[in-house]
Parts: sequence; C-alpha cells; structure tokens
Amino acid sequence: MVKYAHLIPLFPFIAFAINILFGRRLKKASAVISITASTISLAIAAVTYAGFLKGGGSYAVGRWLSFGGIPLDFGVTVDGLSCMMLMVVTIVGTLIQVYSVGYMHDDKRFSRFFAYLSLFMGSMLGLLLSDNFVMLYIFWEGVGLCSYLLISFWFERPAAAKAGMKAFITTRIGDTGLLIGILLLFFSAKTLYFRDLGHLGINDALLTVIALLIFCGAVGKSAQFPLHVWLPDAMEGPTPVSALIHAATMVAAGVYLVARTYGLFIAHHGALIWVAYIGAITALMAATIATVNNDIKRILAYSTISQLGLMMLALGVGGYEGGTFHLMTHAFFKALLFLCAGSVIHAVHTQDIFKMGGLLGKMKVTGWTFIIGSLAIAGVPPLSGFWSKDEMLSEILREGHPFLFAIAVITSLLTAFYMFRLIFVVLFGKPRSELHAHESPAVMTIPLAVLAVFSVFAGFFKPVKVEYFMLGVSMFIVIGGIGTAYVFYILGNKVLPASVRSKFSFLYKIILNKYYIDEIYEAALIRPCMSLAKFAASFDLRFVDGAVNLTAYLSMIAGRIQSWFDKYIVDGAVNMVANITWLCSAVFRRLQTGFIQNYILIAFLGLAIMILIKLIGGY
Amino acid sequence: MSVSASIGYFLPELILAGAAIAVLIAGLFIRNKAVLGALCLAAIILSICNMPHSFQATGPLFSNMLINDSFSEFFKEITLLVMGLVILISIGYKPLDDESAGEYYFLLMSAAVAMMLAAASDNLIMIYISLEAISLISYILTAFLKHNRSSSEAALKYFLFGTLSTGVMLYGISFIYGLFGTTDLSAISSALLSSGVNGLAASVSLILIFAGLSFKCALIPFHMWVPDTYQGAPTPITAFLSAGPKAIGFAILIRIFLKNFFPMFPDWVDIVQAVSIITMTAGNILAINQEDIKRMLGYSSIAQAGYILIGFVVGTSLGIQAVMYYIIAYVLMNIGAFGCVILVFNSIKSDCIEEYSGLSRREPALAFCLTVFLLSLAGIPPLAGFFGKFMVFAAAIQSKYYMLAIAGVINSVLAVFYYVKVIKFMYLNDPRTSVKEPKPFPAKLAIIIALIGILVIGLFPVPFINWIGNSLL
Amino acid sequence: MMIPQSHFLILGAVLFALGLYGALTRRTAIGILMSIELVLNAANINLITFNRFLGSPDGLGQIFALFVIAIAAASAVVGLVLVIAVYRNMKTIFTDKINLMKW
Amino acid sequence: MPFPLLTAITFMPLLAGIIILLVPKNRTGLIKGIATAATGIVLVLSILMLTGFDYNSSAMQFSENLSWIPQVNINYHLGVDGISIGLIFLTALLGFLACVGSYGIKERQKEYYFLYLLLNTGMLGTFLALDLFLFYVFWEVVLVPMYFLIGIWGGPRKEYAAIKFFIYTLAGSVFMLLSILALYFASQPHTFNMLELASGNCGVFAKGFQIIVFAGFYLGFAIKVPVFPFHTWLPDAHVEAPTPISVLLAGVLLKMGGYGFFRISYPILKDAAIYFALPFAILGLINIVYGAFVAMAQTDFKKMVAYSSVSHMGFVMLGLASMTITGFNGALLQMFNHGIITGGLFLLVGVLYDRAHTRDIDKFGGLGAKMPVYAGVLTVFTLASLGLPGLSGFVSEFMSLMGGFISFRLITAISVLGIVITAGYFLYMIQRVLLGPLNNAWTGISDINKRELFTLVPLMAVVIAIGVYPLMILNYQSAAIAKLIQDIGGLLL
Repeated sequence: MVKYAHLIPLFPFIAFAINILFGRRLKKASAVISITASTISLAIAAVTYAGFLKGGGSYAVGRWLSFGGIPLDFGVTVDGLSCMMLMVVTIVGTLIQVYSVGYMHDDKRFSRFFAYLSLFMGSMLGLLLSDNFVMLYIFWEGVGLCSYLLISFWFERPAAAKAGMKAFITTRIGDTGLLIGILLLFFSAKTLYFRDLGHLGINDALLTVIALLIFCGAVGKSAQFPLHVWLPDAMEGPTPVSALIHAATMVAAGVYLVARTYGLFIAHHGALIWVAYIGAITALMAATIATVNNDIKRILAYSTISQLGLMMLALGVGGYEGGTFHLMTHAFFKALLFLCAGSVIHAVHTQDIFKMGGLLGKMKVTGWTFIIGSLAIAGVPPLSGFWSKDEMLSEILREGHPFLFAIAVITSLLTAFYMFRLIFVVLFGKPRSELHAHESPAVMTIPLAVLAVFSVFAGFFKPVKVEYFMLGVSMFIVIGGIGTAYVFYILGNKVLPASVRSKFSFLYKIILNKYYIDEIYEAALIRPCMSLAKFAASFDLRFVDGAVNLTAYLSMIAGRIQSWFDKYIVDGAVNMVANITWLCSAVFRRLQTGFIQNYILIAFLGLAIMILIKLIGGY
Repeated sequence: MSVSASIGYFLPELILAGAAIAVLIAGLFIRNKAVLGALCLAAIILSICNMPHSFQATGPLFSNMLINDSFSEFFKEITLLVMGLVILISIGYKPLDDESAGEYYFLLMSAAVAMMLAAASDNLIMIYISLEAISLISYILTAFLKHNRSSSEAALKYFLFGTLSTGVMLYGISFIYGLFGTTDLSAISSALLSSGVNGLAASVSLILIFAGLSFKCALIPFHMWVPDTYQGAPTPITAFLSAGPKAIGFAILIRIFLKNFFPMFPDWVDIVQAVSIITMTAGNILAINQEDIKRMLGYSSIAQAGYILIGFVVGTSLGIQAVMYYIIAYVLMNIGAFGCVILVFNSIKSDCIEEYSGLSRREPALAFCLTVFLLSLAGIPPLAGFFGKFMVFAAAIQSKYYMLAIAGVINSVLAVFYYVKVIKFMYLNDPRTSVKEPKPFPAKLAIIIALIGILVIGLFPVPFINWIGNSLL
Repeated sequence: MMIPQSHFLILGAVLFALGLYGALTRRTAIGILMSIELVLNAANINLITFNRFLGSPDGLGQIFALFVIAIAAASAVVGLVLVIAVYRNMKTIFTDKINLMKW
Repeated sequence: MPFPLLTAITFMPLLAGIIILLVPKNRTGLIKGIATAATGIVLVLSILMLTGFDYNSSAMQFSENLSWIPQVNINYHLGVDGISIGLIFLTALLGFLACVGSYGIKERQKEYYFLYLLLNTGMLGTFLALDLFLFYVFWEVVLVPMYFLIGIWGGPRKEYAAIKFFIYTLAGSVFMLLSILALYFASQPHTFNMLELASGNCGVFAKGFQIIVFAGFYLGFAIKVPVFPFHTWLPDAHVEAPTPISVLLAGVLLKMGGYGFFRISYPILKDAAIYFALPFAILGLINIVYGAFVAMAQTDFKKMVAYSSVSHMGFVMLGLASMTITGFNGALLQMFNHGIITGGLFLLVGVLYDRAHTRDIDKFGGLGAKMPVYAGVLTVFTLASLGLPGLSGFVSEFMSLMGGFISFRLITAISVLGIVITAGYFLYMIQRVLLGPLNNAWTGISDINKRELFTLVPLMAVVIAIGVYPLMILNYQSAAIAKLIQDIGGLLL
C-alpha cells in the first residue's frame, strides 16, 4: 500500500500552520499537535515501508510547472534508501519532539518552537520523497530555512543570530553550486528526474562537472571540509534542535543526496575520487579538533562532521551499502548523544565539560544511556555502530584504497578516544564544582531509553557477514581509544592538565576556546595527534573561518565602493547635465543687457550671417 | 473684383472699425470700463457671425490687394478669438483703471482690423501697410501705462527695434518689386513658375523680408525685444503681443514663403531650419532661471515659436496643418497663462516667481488652471500642447528631418525644467502671504474658456483638424 | 544722358548702410529715430528707381513710395511720443541709461 | 455592445477622482470612502476579467476599438491577453491595498486621493492600450500625478527627487515618441495599431531601421525598468516618496518598462530584439550583481529595497535576453512576483517608519520580541524576496535563470552569484532589525495593527499560493508567450 506516501510530509505542514496561526492561544497544546502529526507520518511511513517490501514503487503525483515544452511533474520515489531514511527521520523526530517538551518547558515562545520543528519535519520528509531535482531543491532550501530559524531561536543572544545567518549563507553558497548543477543538467540532458540519471547521453567531462556541482550542495548541507564552519556555531541553538537537525537528519541530507544521485557519480570515475578525499580530510580534521575541544556540544558537533566525513569517504570509494547503513545507525546514536548532552546541560546549566564531573551517580538514566551511545559510536561489537563502521571499513579496504583505509582507522580511533574522554570527564571522577545535578524529568529520559534501544539493535537491521580481520581491526580501535582515554583521564587526572597548560601558555591563550592541551605524555600515538590538532584548529580559525568572514567583509567593501560609484559617477553624470544647462542659461542671460543698441547689434549680426551664408552658398 | 463688389466680403472688418470709433466716442461719456468692454465683445461676436464663408467666393478683393480664401478666414477667426480673450482679461486688470478705457479699446479694435487685413493681404504693399499698422498700435498699447517707467522703456525699445526691422523688410520688398516688376503675390508666383529669375538677388531679398517677419514672430536673431517688452508692457497687452501679431506673422510667412515663393523653397530651407533649432534651444535655455514670470513666459513663447517653425520649415501640407493646429493651442495656452498671471498680480502685486509659493493653498482653482496651462505648454498629454507638438514632430519625421525632430524632442525636455519650477513653487512650497483678492468675473470667464479649449482640443481634436483641413492654402 | 539705374541703387544701399550705422552708434533715442527714417528713405529710393526704369505703366513704385512716406511720418510721431514718455519718467533719453529691465 | 469591461477598469478611478473634486475638503471620511470603493471596484472587475479569460487562446480578449482621430488613423483600442492580464491584476490589487495603506496620510487628503486615482487610471491604461499613441498618452499621464505625490507628501529631499523622476522619465519617453512616429510613417497603411505592426502585414522594416527604432524604445523602457546606467532616479524617488506611493512606484511603474519590451519592442522589432540579445543579457547580469552589492552597503531601509528592486529586475532582463519560452515566462512572472513582494516590503517599511520615524536599519534591533506578528510577516516577505523555494520569488527567478542558461551559460552562472549576495544583505537586514538584543529606544513600540495587516495578508497569500502552485498564473500567460516566441523565432525551449 504505497499510494499514501505523498501524504507523509502533509501532516507536519498542517501542524506547522496550526501552531503558527494559533500558537499564542495553544501554549502547551501545540506540542501535542506536532507530536501527533509526526506520529501519523511515522505510521504512514511504516505502512509505506511494508508496502515497499511487498513490491510497491515510485509514482507520480501531479504537474507542478512546465519549462517551455518540457513538463515537470512532481512524484514520489519509494525505494530502499528513501523508506529507510523515512523511518529514521520519523522515529528520531517524534522522540526528539517528546524530549523537547521537557527541555523547552519554560520557554516563552514554546508554540513557535514546535511550529518550526514540524515545518522542519515536513520539509525533511518532502526532501526524502522527491523524485526530481527541482522538488528536492525546494525542500532542500526549506530545511535550510528551518535550521536558520531554529539556530537563531533565542535571538536575544547576538551570537545565536550571527550563527543562524552564518549557517544559512554558508549552506546557501553550497546550494548555488547545486542550482548551477541542476541548470547544467537540464540544459545538457533535458531531464531532471532521478530515475533516468543512470543513462544520460552526455559526455564524461560534463558529467563530472555536474556531479561535482551537485556535490557542492552536499558539502554545504552536510558541513564537509570547506563549508563545515557553520556547524560548530550552530550549537547556539537549543539542544533538541542540534540533536534533530545538526546530528540526525538535516546534515545527513547531503549524504542522502549523493546516495540518491549515485547513478551520476558512478557514471564517471572522476567525481567519486573527489567525494572520497573530501570525506577523508573532513573526517580526520574534525576528529582531531574534537579531541581538544572542551564544550560538550562542540565536541559532538565535530564528531558529527567527522562521522559524515567517514560516510562520504565510504560512498566515495563505491561503498554505497556501508555509507547508507552508517547514515542510519549514526542518526540514532548521535541523536541519543546530543539528547544526553542536552539533559546534562539542562541539569548543570553549563556546557564546559571541565566544570562537570561524577554525574553518573546523580543522573542514572542519562549517564547510562550516554555510555551506551558512546559505545555505539566508538564501534564496540554488539552495538549498531560496530556493524556499520565495520561494513564501511571493509568496503574501503575491498575497493583497494590503503591510504584512505588508514585515515578511516585513525579517525575511528580518535572517535573512540574523544568520546570516552567525554565520558570519563563528565560522568566519572569527583565533581569539579558544586553543581546540584538532578536527573531530568521522565518526559526527557524516556526518549533517551528508546533511542538507546535503537542504538543497540539498529545494527541487526541489515544482515552483515563479519570478516575476522575486520573484527580484529575494530577491536584494536576500541581498545586503543578507550584505553588511552582511561589512562589519560582517570589515572593522571590531577597532575597532567596543569603542567601542559603552562608549557604552551602562548599558544594556549590564542586558541583557548578551541582546545585544551592535556598533560604531555610519552606515548608516540598521542603526540602526533596533538600537533595535527593544533595545525587543524588554527588553520580552521584563521584561514577557512576567516575566509568566510573575509568574503563577507570584502563584499561589504565592494558594496560601499559601488554605492559611492553609483552615487557620484552615475548619479553625478545626470546632475552634471542639469548643472551644465543651468550654467549656460546663466551665461546667455547676460547677453540681454537691456541696452537697445546691443539688441539691434545682435539682431543685424544674425541677419548678416544669414546673408553671408546665402552668398557663399550661392556660388 | 471691383472695389464696390468686394465691400460685401469686407463686412467683419467694417463692423470692427465702426465699433472702434463708437467705443472711442463712448469713452468720453461712460467711465465704467466693463460697459465699453461689453460693447467691443458684442462687435466681435457680430463680426464672427457674418464672416464671409470661404465656400461662398474665394477670390481677390479690392483689385487683388486682399484675397478672401479659407486660409485667411482661419486666421481672421483666430484674430477675433485672441481679441475676445484679451478684452476679457483686460477688464479685470487693476492698473488700467486710471487710464482712459475708451482709447484702450479703440486701439485694440483697430489692431484687430489691421490684423484681419494682414491675414487676407495678397499684395506686398498691403502686407507692409497692415504689418506697420499692427506694430504702431502695439507700440502705443505697450506704453499705455503712462506713469510706469518700465512700460514706457519697454515701448521705446520695442519701437526702435521694430521700426528698424520693418524698415529692413521694406528694403527687401523694394528689391522684390525691382526683380518682378509687380508687388502682387499671385502675379509674382506665376512669374516664378514660368520663367526663372536671378536666384541670388531674389533669395537675399527674401531673407530681408524673413528678417522683418521673424521680428514679428520673435524668431532668434530678432527676438531681443521680447523679454523686456513682455516684462514692461501691461499684462493684457503682453498676452495680446504673444498671441495676436505672432499668429499673423506666421500666417504671412506661410503665405509668402510656402505659397507664392514655393519654387524658391530649397534656397532658404536650411537657414530657416537652423533658425528654428536655435530659437527653440535658446528660448528654453534662457528661460530656465528667470525670476520674473512674465519674462519667463516671454522666453517660453520664443521657444514655442521655434516649435511652430518646425512645421513651417518642413513645408508639406501636414507641416502647415501642424503649424495651424499648434497656433490654436498656443494662443489658448498663452492667453490663459497670462490671464492667471493677471489674477495673481491683483492679489500679490508682484510677478516674481518666488511670490507664487503656496498659491495652491491660497487659491486652489487658480493654481490648478495655471498648472494646466503650464503643463500644456510643456507638452504633457492629454492636453492640446502635446497634440500640437505631436503633429509638428510627425510632420518633421514624415519628411525625414530627423535632426529637427530630435532637437525638438530634447527641447521639450529642457522646457519642463522651468514650467515645473513654477508648479513646484505653487504646490510644494508653503504660502508666504494669505491675502486674497476677489477675482473679476470676465477674467475668470476668459481663463475658463481657454482651459476648456485646451482640454477639448487635446482630447477631441477631430473637429479642429477638419476645420484646418479645409482651410489649407 | 540717363543716369544708369545702378547709381540709384548704390545710393539706396549707401543710405541703408548709413541708417543702420546711425541706429547702432547714436547715443540718444532721437538719433536712432532719425537713422531709422534714413533706412525707410533708402527703400523709397529703390522703389522709385525701379518704377522709373521698369517703365511699369501704373506707377506702382511711386504709389508705394507715397504710402511709405505717410507711414514713416506716422511712425516718427509715435516714436517721438514714446521718447517724451520715457523722458517724463526717466529724465533721460540716453540709450545707455535706459536699461531698467535686463537679464 | 457587451459591457465595456476594460474601459470601466481604466476610467473608474478617474471618475471617482472627479467626484472627489466636488466633495468639500473637510469631508475626509467621504473622500477616503470614494477612493477605496473605486479601487475596490477596479479590483473586483479585474478578478471578473481573470475568471472570464480563456487560457489557451493567445489572441486579444475583451478588446474595444473605437476610432478617435481618423485623419491620423489613431483609435481608442484596448485589449488584454496573456502578457498583460497578470500585470493588470497586480495593478488593481496594489492599487486597492495602497489606497487602504494611505489612510496614514493626514494633510491635504483631497488632493492626495485625486492624484492617487489619476495615477491608477494612467497605470491601468498603459497596460491595456493597444494603440501606440494611446499607450504613449497613458505612459505620460502617470508622470504628473507621481511628481506631485512625491513632491508634496514626500520626505526631506522631496523636491529634488520629484523633479529628477519627472525629467528622467520624460527624457526617455520623448525618444520613445520619435520611435512611435518613425514606426507610424514606416508602416504602409500608416497605423499606430500594435497588433497590425507586429503581424507584419503593414510592411517588413529594414534591420538598420529596426535597430534605431529599438534604441528609441529602449531609452524609454530602460529608464523605467530601470537598467544599469539609468537607475539613479530609483533610490531617490523611493526614499522620498510616501509609503503607499513607493509601493505603487516599485510594484507597478517598474513593470511598465518591462511590459513595453514584451508588448512593443520584441513583437514589432524582431530582428533588432535578436540583435540586442547579448547586450540585454550583460545588462541583466550587471543589474543583478551590481544592484545586490550596492544594496548591501545601504543603511536606509527603503534605499536597500529600492536597490534590491534593481537587482530583481535584472532577472527580467536576463529572461528577456534568453529568447526562450522558459525565459520569457520567467521574466513576466518575475515582474508580477516582484510587484507583489516589493509592494509588501515597502508597506512593512512604512509600518516601521510610522512608529519609529526613522528608516536607518542600524537604529533598530531585537524588534522580533516586541513585534512578533510584524517579525513573522517581514520574515516571509524577506525570504520570498531572496528567492526561497516554496515562495513566489524562487519560481520566477529559477525560470529566468533556466531560460537564461540555455542561451548564455556563463552570464547566467555569474548571475546565480547574485542570489547569494541577495540572501546576504536581506538576512543582514533581518539580523540588524529583528534579531539581537532589544534596542532600548523601541521599548514602547506597538505591533502591527489590523489595518496594516489587512493590506499585507492578501499579498502574503498570493506569494505563498504562487510559490506552492505556480501553474495558477503560468496558465494565463503561457499561450501568449508561446505565440510571441514563435513570432520572434526564439528557441522553443
């Protein structure tokens, strides 16, 4: 029964309309409306998924627009990838909305928050269902809009407003790449539908250009290497927003796009290599920065960037299965991690991990679900993280990319390290400051539990055969990462951090907010990572982040120059004409001297000239 | 046609002459100006009624001194229209109260007779005599305010400049007489058609005649008298000068240059084309930053003469139609504008444009009328001024005078500067004084006639085009 | 022996030029008035000469000349009246003083 | 003779204007009532016209043709087809809403509403006229009331802005008059009728002649659009004009230029249009990018929206230059959408100006909290203006770009850059006005009131409706555009 798939995005949109229009009166009821809407969508998605298993497929809905002779019909694609993502988005979305009832409890713009959330759900579901580039682009920008609105939700804080704008413009830069790609595609292949991407009749060079341009969109949205600067700042938004949008769903849209248009990428080898390398660079760089960051949400943000880099890397080497599988599992445990972080922040009202400590005792459920999530992301065998990461690593190896494989392994190692650094600092040890931590209300902890269950069992969703060599590699990663973190934080807790800070005091002051250098210890593995981290952080701060601000600053200057040019040169020319006429009128006025003789003189001079012309003309 | 027979066709002029003398005598007894004015108006209306219609008999009168064709009839009707409006607005003009009204109306009536003679004259002698008559009367009228310094100075300048230019014209006529042996225009044109004539001498003497006539129509080299005379003369007379003699000047220009001396058309066309462009441009540029509104309207009338000249230079029948249509519109616009200037002068006692600020608040109706006249002069549709310009530009483009058309178009943009400047003062600035003078009814009547005239001619030009159509040469 | 026509025409032209020169240079309005009369008389001479040498039977030229003389007289009268009016108001007839209205 | 719908639409405002002249000055309530009723009736009539319009015929409908001046073959010829129907509805809608929006004008109301109605008649007439002379008369009739409306009720530099607008537009239109006359005399049976001239059965014009005539028309239309070198009157006129007038100025007057290209320059002067395709595209590009950059540097709210209009009209030029069905459809739709969106933006600026009496963006801050409904509406219009999909701005920009891409790939690619800059400066404005900490000067500021909301809600509805389902309006215009492309011989893409 696939026929009702196109209704899925409809219900969240209805909820959005209701909440926006009657938000003020509904108050708390608005949460109920948006949650019911997403549960209905969840139900339809499940029905569609069941229908798909029995053999249902994509179908057309209606004509939206016609470009010249070529009509553009909107339709719905129902296949493995879209159904899986539908399920993920609706499940995670509903849980996070339940969670945010508690988290946003005392916010005075409660109904507006839920209105934006349902708008986001509607756009995301629409994006997953669309079967052509134009429809995808429309919802793509819709999702971008919601991330803007939700990041700058607490707009009283100037940092949130700035972060929102930065997010929208950076993704927008990516989107223009996507738009030019769509234009080029329409121009060369006269079609915009995904279904016929496999057999386009255009030459390889053009195909690569189109693929890369579309990849630009993905880079922007999934915060890949050059355009990743907006995601860490996006943490200014409320944590459920970070969980839903900046961890589980929206950022995954980039990877989904690459997967959806995979036919384009496979057709010519050139584009895929780029995807792989961008993914690799992003993964490694983000992982290194995450290890030195001490803001709980920023660590998770860099971790998300790093995991997305891994997915891109997998897709880039042809590992379609592994990439999409990790996409699904990552959505679950990353959402779980963010929600746990949220409930921790909700309890202790600070985001700096080194002000927390020993919270496991006071926050039982949050603590343990936090640990489960970290285990999943680190890739501990029975949990879902292991299966998908294992799948990706084997695909990378099978496709014969030893160098990329090494980067993937290092990234996974770092992931395990910084996750458990987080766990040990926040949950274990003695509380560093007298924070009265109390467990979050039930409405927040229940979704955590449900997500923890999904994080554990999502792995079995797809049957994967395990190679022993890969099992060994994974075990090495897990033990190495967690062990180092254990040695680092539990044993040498007091002494190590203070002495390191004094040695690098100068550097420390510059990038204090970026990371905190722990005690220097002998193990060779940690030292190269630290130096790499320093380079990545400063590189990021000065060059890339700076570049974005620089362009903004330059365009302001360009704007000012052009407005001056416009005001004085172009406008000046017009006023000059007016002044010239005024000037010569003033001059000629003087001719009228008032003396009768002058008048007669001028008159007969004119007559004489006329006669002279005639005489000269005559001969 | 013998003298006695042609008296029958000379009725309107006779009526006016009779009225002139009657008014002069009545002036001795009746002090009230309005009665005398009414008497003159009655005479004008009477003479319009029994104007000899062209289809009755077109032919020479008074042993071909005059000619009674539809063309002259058109200009006679224009003259009467001008005279009627001028008399209406002069009744309300305050400074004229202490002058003797009888003489004033006598002069106006005789000027009307002289103009009707000029319109119909088909003989160089007759043209000279009637032109000189018109000029003499307008010199005296300009100096009518005996104790006003600027009025007498203006009259003197006007006199000296005018008689000299007419003298030059006479000198030209004498040569034409020498070349053709006769002063009868139709005889000359038939001579021109049959046998060629010494081109150079003829064209030089034609230019001399053109000089005299360009004084009458205030074209560029001979326009110097206009600003001072328009500013100095009493405003009704300025209105009269800007409309009456100018229209007649163009009538004679067309009659001589386009009807009788048409074979010599190519000789003088490029000079007159240059004169037209210079007249337009200089008129507009000089008018831009004038302070006195009468002086500004003076320059604007020079510029309008430049536009009319475009139709004349083109020389085609569409060109002449355009000239005649433009003259109707021009006459109405100008007299209307001067009428408003009179009423404003009555209340604020000054012609300085700055004094006009805030007029829309003090007298909205008057400000509206003046705005319509100024916009029509600027050539904004749907008013008559625009259609006049449209016809003139159409004529220019039809016979490929692109330079002329482009110059005309640019000038109509230049003109907007000073027309809108007055409107700006009236509407956009705040009023300075709040004195309000009761407006005499006849002046209001004249302005309303002119206003309706402009709107009707602009929106429904068909009857007027037919009227012009069948009164071509 | 007949004086050839050209002599008269030259006389006319000379008179015309003198009149024009006088109008441009005389300081008083009356001076200009006189020089204008010269211009008119130049035209008269032309007319009479053409009438004589063209041998036109009806003596058109002379009639025209008579008219011109009459009109010249009329304009002289008007001119003088205006000069008196200016003198009464401005107490001067020097043209370089009469420039109340300018620019 | 069927009910003369088009004459009614055109002259209803003029009739009401004359009635207002008779009403005494102090009865302002009655005056407002008459004006609103007149513009309301015009809106109803235009909706009636929309319903009665038959989609798939590209011929003129509801046409009326009476001879006006037979000697010169000028006749009073009105008609509407796919190209002009959208713009007429836009004029009627904005006319009505701006009339309701002008209740804020307090002094000299009688003159205000008379001039306002005269302006409406001029605008409607320009879109309906099919006779070049009639078109020119209506084109010029718009000038005079606009001069007074800016001049009398304008801001501090109103006189300079008013006279500059008047002279600038007049200079352009007089050259247009010469082109009209040249066309008139070049056509065999001399005619002013646009359809006759376009249909080619009164003589095919030589290419050189076409180019000169096209240049004349171009001067007239380019100043109105406005195209790059001639745009300097726009910011002055917008900044100084009172709010409802700048709504009409941006919403309708700019479209008269674009409409002129669609109705006169392209169908009649086919070869010249093709000859000038590349310069048009380049000018479109300059408009988009240059307008966007200059807008970014503005601190005055209205000036920024004015320059954004320059940037948006650049898409119209690009669409026109592309000579494709998609490009033309996009350009025409862009004119309609831009009218609605910029009209809304100016109303919003007016709302802010009435309360804060300043238009300097930097002086605001954090109004989102104090004026939530206003913030919501402003955000919708800003997003529509920067071309967010799902709202009307995106559809037309996308189609113009799509069409443009087919003909000029590099130029269109660069102009896509314009979209990013547009997003930049609009969001920068949102951030400075709505977001951030509340500027203590505006603690007592009141939210948008019912009347202002009434003027904005219909515009918002149209923006969202077209954004979601653009075929609603594209159906009206696609038949006429297809025929136009066939005539010109453009790409049937």
